[in-house]
Amino acid sequence: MTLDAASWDALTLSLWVSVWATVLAVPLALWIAWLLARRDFWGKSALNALVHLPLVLPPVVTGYLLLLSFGRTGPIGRLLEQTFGLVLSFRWTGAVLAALVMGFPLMVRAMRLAIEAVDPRLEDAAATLGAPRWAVFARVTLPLIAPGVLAGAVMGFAKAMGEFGATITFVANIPGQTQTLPSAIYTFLQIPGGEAQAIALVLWACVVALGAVVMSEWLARRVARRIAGS
Amino acid sequence: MTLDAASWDALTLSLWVSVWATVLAVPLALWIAWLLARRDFWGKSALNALVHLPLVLPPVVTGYLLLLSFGRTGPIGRLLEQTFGLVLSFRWTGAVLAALVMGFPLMVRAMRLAIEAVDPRLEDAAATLGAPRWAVFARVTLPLIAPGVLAGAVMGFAKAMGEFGATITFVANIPGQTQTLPSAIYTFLQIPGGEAQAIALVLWACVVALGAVVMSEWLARRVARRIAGS
Amino acid sequence: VPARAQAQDPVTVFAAASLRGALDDIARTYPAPVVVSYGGSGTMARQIALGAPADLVILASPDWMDWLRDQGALADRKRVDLLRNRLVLIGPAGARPLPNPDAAALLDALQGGRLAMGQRAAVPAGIYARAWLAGIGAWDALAPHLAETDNVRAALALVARGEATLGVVYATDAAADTSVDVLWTVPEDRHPPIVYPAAALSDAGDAFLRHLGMTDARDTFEQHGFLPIEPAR
Amino acid sequence: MTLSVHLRHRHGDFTLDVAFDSGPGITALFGRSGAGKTSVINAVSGLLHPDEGRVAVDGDTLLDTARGIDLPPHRRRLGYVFQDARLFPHLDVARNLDFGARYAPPGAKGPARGDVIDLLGLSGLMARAPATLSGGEKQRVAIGRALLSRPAMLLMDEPLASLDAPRKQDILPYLERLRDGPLGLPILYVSHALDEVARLADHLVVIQEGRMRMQGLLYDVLSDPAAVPLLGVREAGAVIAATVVAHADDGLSTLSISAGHLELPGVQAAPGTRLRLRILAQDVILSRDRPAGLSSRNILPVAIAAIHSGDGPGAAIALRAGSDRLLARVTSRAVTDLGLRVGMECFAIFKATTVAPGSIGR
Amino acid sequence: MTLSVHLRHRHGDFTLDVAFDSGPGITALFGRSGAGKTSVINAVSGLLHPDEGRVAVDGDTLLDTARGIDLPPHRRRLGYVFQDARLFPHLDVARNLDFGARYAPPGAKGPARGDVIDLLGLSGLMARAPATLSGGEKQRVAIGRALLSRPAMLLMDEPLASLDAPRKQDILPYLERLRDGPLGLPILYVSHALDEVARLADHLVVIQEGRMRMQGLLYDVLSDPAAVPLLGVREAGAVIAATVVAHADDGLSTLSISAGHLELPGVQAAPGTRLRLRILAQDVILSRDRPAGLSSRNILPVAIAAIHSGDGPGAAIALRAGSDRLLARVTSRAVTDLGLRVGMECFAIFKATTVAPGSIGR
Ligand SMILES: Nc1ncnc2c1ncn2[C@@H]1O[C@H](COP(=O)(O)OP(=O)(O)OP(=O)(O)O)[C@@H](O)[C@H]1O
Ligand SMILES: Nc1ncnc2c1ncn2[C@@H]1O[C@H](COP(=O)(O)OP(=O)(O)OP(=O)(O)O)[C@@H](O)[C@H]1O
Ligand SMILES: [Mg+2]
Ligand SMILES: [Mg+2]
Repeated sequence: MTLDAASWDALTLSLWVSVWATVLAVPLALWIAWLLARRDFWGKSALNALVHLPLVLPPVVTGYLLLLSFGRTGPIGRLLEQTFGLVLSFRWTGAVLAALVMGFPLMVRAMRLAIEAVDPRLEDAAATLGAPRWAVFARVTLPLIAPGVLAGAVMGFAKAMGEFGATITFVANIPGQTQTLPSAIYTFLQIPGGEAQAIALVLWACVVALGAVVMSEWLARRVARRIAGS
Repeated sequence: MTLDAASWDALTLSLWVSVWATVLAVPLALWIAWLLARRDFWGKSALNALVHLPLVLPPVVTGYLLLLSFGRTGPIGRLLEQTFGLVLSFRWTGAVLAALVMGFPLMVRAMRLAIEAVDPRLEDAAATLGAPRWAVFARVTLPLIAPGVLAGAVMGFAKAMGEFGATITFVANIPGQTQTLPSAIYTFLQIPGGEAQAIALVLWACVVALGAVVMSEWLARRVARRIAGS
Repeated sequence: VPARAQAQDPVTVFAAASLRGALDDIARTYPAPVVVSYGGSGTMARQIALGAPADLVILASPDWMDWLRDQGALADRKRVDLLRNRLVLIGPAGARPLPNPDAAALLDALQGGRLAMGQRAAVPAGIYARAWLAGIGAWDALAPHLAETDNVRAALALVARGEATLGVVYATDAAADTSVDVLWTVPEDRHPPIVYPAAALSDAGDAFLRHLGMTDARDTFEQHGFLPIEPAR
Repeated sequence: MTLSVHLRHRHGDFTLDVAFDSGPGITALFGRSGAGKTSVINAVSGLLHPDEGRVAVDGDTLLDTARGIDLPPHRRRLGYVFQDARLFPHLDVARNLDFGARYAPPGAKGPARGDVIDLLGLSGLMARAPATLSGGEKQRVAIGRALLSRPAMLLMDEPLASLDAPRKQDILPYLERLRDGPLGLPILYVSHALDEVARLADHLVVIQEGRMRMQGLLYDVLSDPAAVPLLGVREAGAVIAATVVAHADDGLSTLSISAGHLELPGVQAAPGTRLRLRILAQDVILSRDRPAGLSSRNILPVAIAAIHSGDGPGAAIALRAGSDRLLARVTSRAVTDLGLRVGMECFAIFKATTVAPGSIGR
Repeated sequence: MTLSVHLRHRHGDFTLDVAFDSGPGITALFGRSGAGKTSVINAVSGLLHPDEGRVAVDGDTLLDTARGIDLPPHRRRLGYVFQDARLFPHLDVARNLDFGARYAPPGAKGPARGDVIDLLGLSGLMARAPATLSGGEKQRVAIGRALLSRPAMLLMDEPLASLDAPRKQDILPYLERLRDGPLGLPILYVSHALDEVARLADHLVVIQEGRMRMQGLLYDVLSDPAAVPLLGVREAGAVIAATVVAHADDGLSTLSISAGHLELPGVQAAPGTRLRLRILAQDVILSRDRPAGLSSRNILPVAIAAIHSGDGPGAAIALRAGSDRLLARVTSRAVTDLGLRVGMECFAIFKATTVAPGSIGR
């Protein structure tokens, strides 16, 4: 399982991208999940459908849509570049966006299920104790849904580690810049005799992502044990 | 959005495959989710990791692993063929397997979160009323997790509609047999000027999968309303 | 970004995935740093059209290069046909050679199995395979027995794993895999020429493209089974 | 029916160590908040697996940690009314009620569905979702659900705490009828309300901080002076047996006890029935001479058997009335003023109306 | 403090239509299971948004559907003790208790944390998870949690139903002290236990099937004969005002009422304090002549103001004792035998010990 420098770059880049995608997506996913679980508003169905879109579409299509809208010449891409100087296409930042978008439906679902399982009567109780709405969320809802948030984050992270189609379409496969682990695996599979290195990379991907899964389980179990009081 | 005959075939095949994958996966996912949520056993972490694997691996790798184990010459594939006469490679059945495997982590997660949110004291109450364990599951747990099961099923279905990499690697792209909607879309995208047809197919994919999402929402809302009693 | 520091701006090449082995070897000998982004021709062509930061693009499909030209993405830059490749019919290791097969011979050799190849319309190798089969009047008979994949390597894997009985792939792919044997090499006149067109998009790309035309590079390509095309100077 | 319970279990700092054997009828588990009542009933139902213990109902061993026996809850046939109602939120009231019926063994006896619904006043609620019920309504449905599962024994954990007095007065006699009727349904009843316990229980088990402090027949425990600190002074009082003699037109019934006759209002039982009367110590007035011209119609000649003066301003006077024992609580000043002493004969006065229907049981 | 509540709301078949205005102190909401008590308190707290209504505390409008005012619960500063405890399962007892402290306005007054913990006996539970608490322990934590949020008013929905009698006796006086002390904390108190209500409440609101049936000062409602059917005959009784005169060494205290003096045990208040006594109708015995030699020390000369005979075997006798009114419940047979009639002068006897500490309030 020793890796050459390029593969090592791909592994660290994938980690970096996945962590960023997870960290950025969690709050947003939490907000959307909360909206979908607890609010009624015009366009809710549309929002829900939009969130599911990356699941339904072949990843390549999602990547292409990202390229069309967030690319340098795309409407959002141009806006981002002009206002924040932020360029996404063919940069690691774009890989973050692709991973984020692809993992988003998984995160939102997990978090939404968790929010729907919270007894709203506990939130009511917190409100009668004087807690304003955000405090109710932060001090009651959030700790109660922690296992769901964690589950969503881990699914998002795992998905980010495995994301290929959208990423390679949106940011290509530039070693050291946008070549993530799955892209590197793909490239190895394209040349005769590349399987051995591909397998080493696959094993690394498993170690990292499954490590995250196991760790999150352990955390969730601790939370559950605290609630059960033993 | 009119489709040529081949695209139409791809659409109906994708629907067929996705429905089968969902129907077959739900009971299995439910069982695994229940094991992970409620039981403690040796190898639980390994099972949990295994379930997450298709999320972590690039789809092509998953497809390749399927080929290695479920192909005609693979150990499981050979067994299936000898004992049940069931051939998966290059058949729609293989596409079902690929879609099922890829959607499995999503289903298990949603169902597991739902099961973990069920108050075990209600299950205790059912047991004291004489219900054996399976009846407790069927009459108390299952109805209470219905929204989660539905959510999982819909995510699995949506994923099945969008699955590409594993399917094409495992069962290739045989029009009328294994050419699913994403394969067809991919094909169009690889032809200069094929975008128009690709877009038509993408729209169809959206219509079908998002229709399923919206329908499941509506069902889940009905269940929730019944529990709330209004 | 955890990327290693680059001494100077690297040359960025977008290249068809099947070129990886050869191109990586050549890039190592280039005095300036080179990064190569490998991918499918269609995907890369679109990326270039949408402003990908490539200095040089090498595709596996002249059609996509034409498309790029039509998009105006090449501007007035030079386009060259860099390499050629051969199409081969493969079978499992040890299979009997099948020279100059017709439809009946192919069907016979398939023994009810499938012929793996790239997607007939989407993957360049598939397009060439279809041209060959159509040319010998075998297309209609074989069409129901195909297993088409999204890239040639997957077709090769199907044959290597024994899932498909025969396959049509590039000679470069078949050469390196010991679990398959080449049953026949399709003559070059039976399909449109298999060329890898390249176009420089910047001066740095131009320089690297020139490097690819030098003898050392051509030797390397040849070692990997490609047939270099004499650059039109 | 016999119920035999021996348990030892630790949760954190709390140790449960309880052993009792009781006969047929209703066994009450009485104790303060946190005493361990719910833990005991959970262990009997099979929901708590104690560290060590044995539970047997009618000779059938449900649990025996020493022999590795631990029947799962659904095979114990114990209808459990939980302290929190635990209705199934996805089922309407009717479906909650009918949940257990199908698991009862074919010939199992049980109360009729219609009777249970009428008694508990559920007929208007049948199509309602549990989330829309009030606290008391939920508890009533929970009682009905347990009854309709045709259990061999009923476990009730403070089932009436959330019910109003009139509703309690409807349900208590019904529980008595279940116990006494053809079903002979034994009940393990947890309560911290001694009036309920005194009315219902045949057997009383008092637990305190996880330990069993007293157990025995209700009559014996309640008239045991040692029980007074456990039960609380205000709840002290004797339970005596009486026989219905006759009913008069004005609604008063005559009952005979060993020391004479009493007149009580609102007694429903037929002449000849043996009843149980609870006479709280604080409801008894003592008089040196037989008083005349009082509205109170129940005046019994008694002899003072013992005088216990506590630290407070009150004194507990044990009285012998025929072969029964009564308890009276008077002020120490009254003891002095009236010159009360052991052996003295005097009269006990208590109003007919002071014996609450809730304190009359069989 | 004034509380003004006007509500109209429908849930399904059930219609709530309640309006009352009450003064400072404790307002009790009394009614049977399903009467709508929780609905009222929910509307006051802001958790239920009624179809129509107005709620004002001390002139501050919390809700006015007509004017589109509906303050969110967290801005109402009402500490709510729920019928189900609703502790936060992820927080230990200490953190549950401290949850609300930080939201109280800077200068808000409230009871000291240590006092609350001691009173409720929570010190041993501070590190425990709610899931490990017994039913009564949960409820005690819930009471503490509401108190420590320093609310401007307390809403309590059957807070003591799951507590044992001794614990209730600890908490009731504490609630009185909160009301009377420097905090002057008003309380809206839901109960179906009239003894709690009679002890605590200043104002009583009786609701039945969603409608307000009676409301007013506790003294007035309880001595209103029309209230008897609403409250239940066994709970009928007068509440009268008394002043503490002196405490004797033997633990008896002398209290003066308009008709004379009473001797009661266990009175804690200082001489001069005005107290409230509840004397249940069924605890009063009438005598034509002043009796002698009785252990009961409280014998008051009274005049019969009215005699209400119901359909049962009992009769309610309204008595005038000085400027106070008493109620006595006797058998019809006693009415005949003693020749009781309106205007007749006689004596009312009740034992000193029969006035429960729980029925003495300020
Ligand atoms: N998991 C646990 N860890 C620590 N202590 C526990 C645990 N479970 C229960 N206890 C303690 O055991 C004691 C008995 O609890 P139980 O629920 O049996 O009391 P109870 O008599 O039913 O009280 P209540 O009348 O208040 O319902 C309580 O003091 C409770 O705090
Ligand atoms: N969503 C609803 N749909 C129909 N009826 C409802 C709904 N919510 C409450 N009710 C009814 O309103 C009535 C009042 O309920 P509420 O909870 O206020 O009663 P309560 O006086 O607190 O009773 P308890 O003492 O039993 O707690 C009940 O009869 C209840 O069944
Ligand atoms: Mg309990
Ligand atoms: Mg209520």
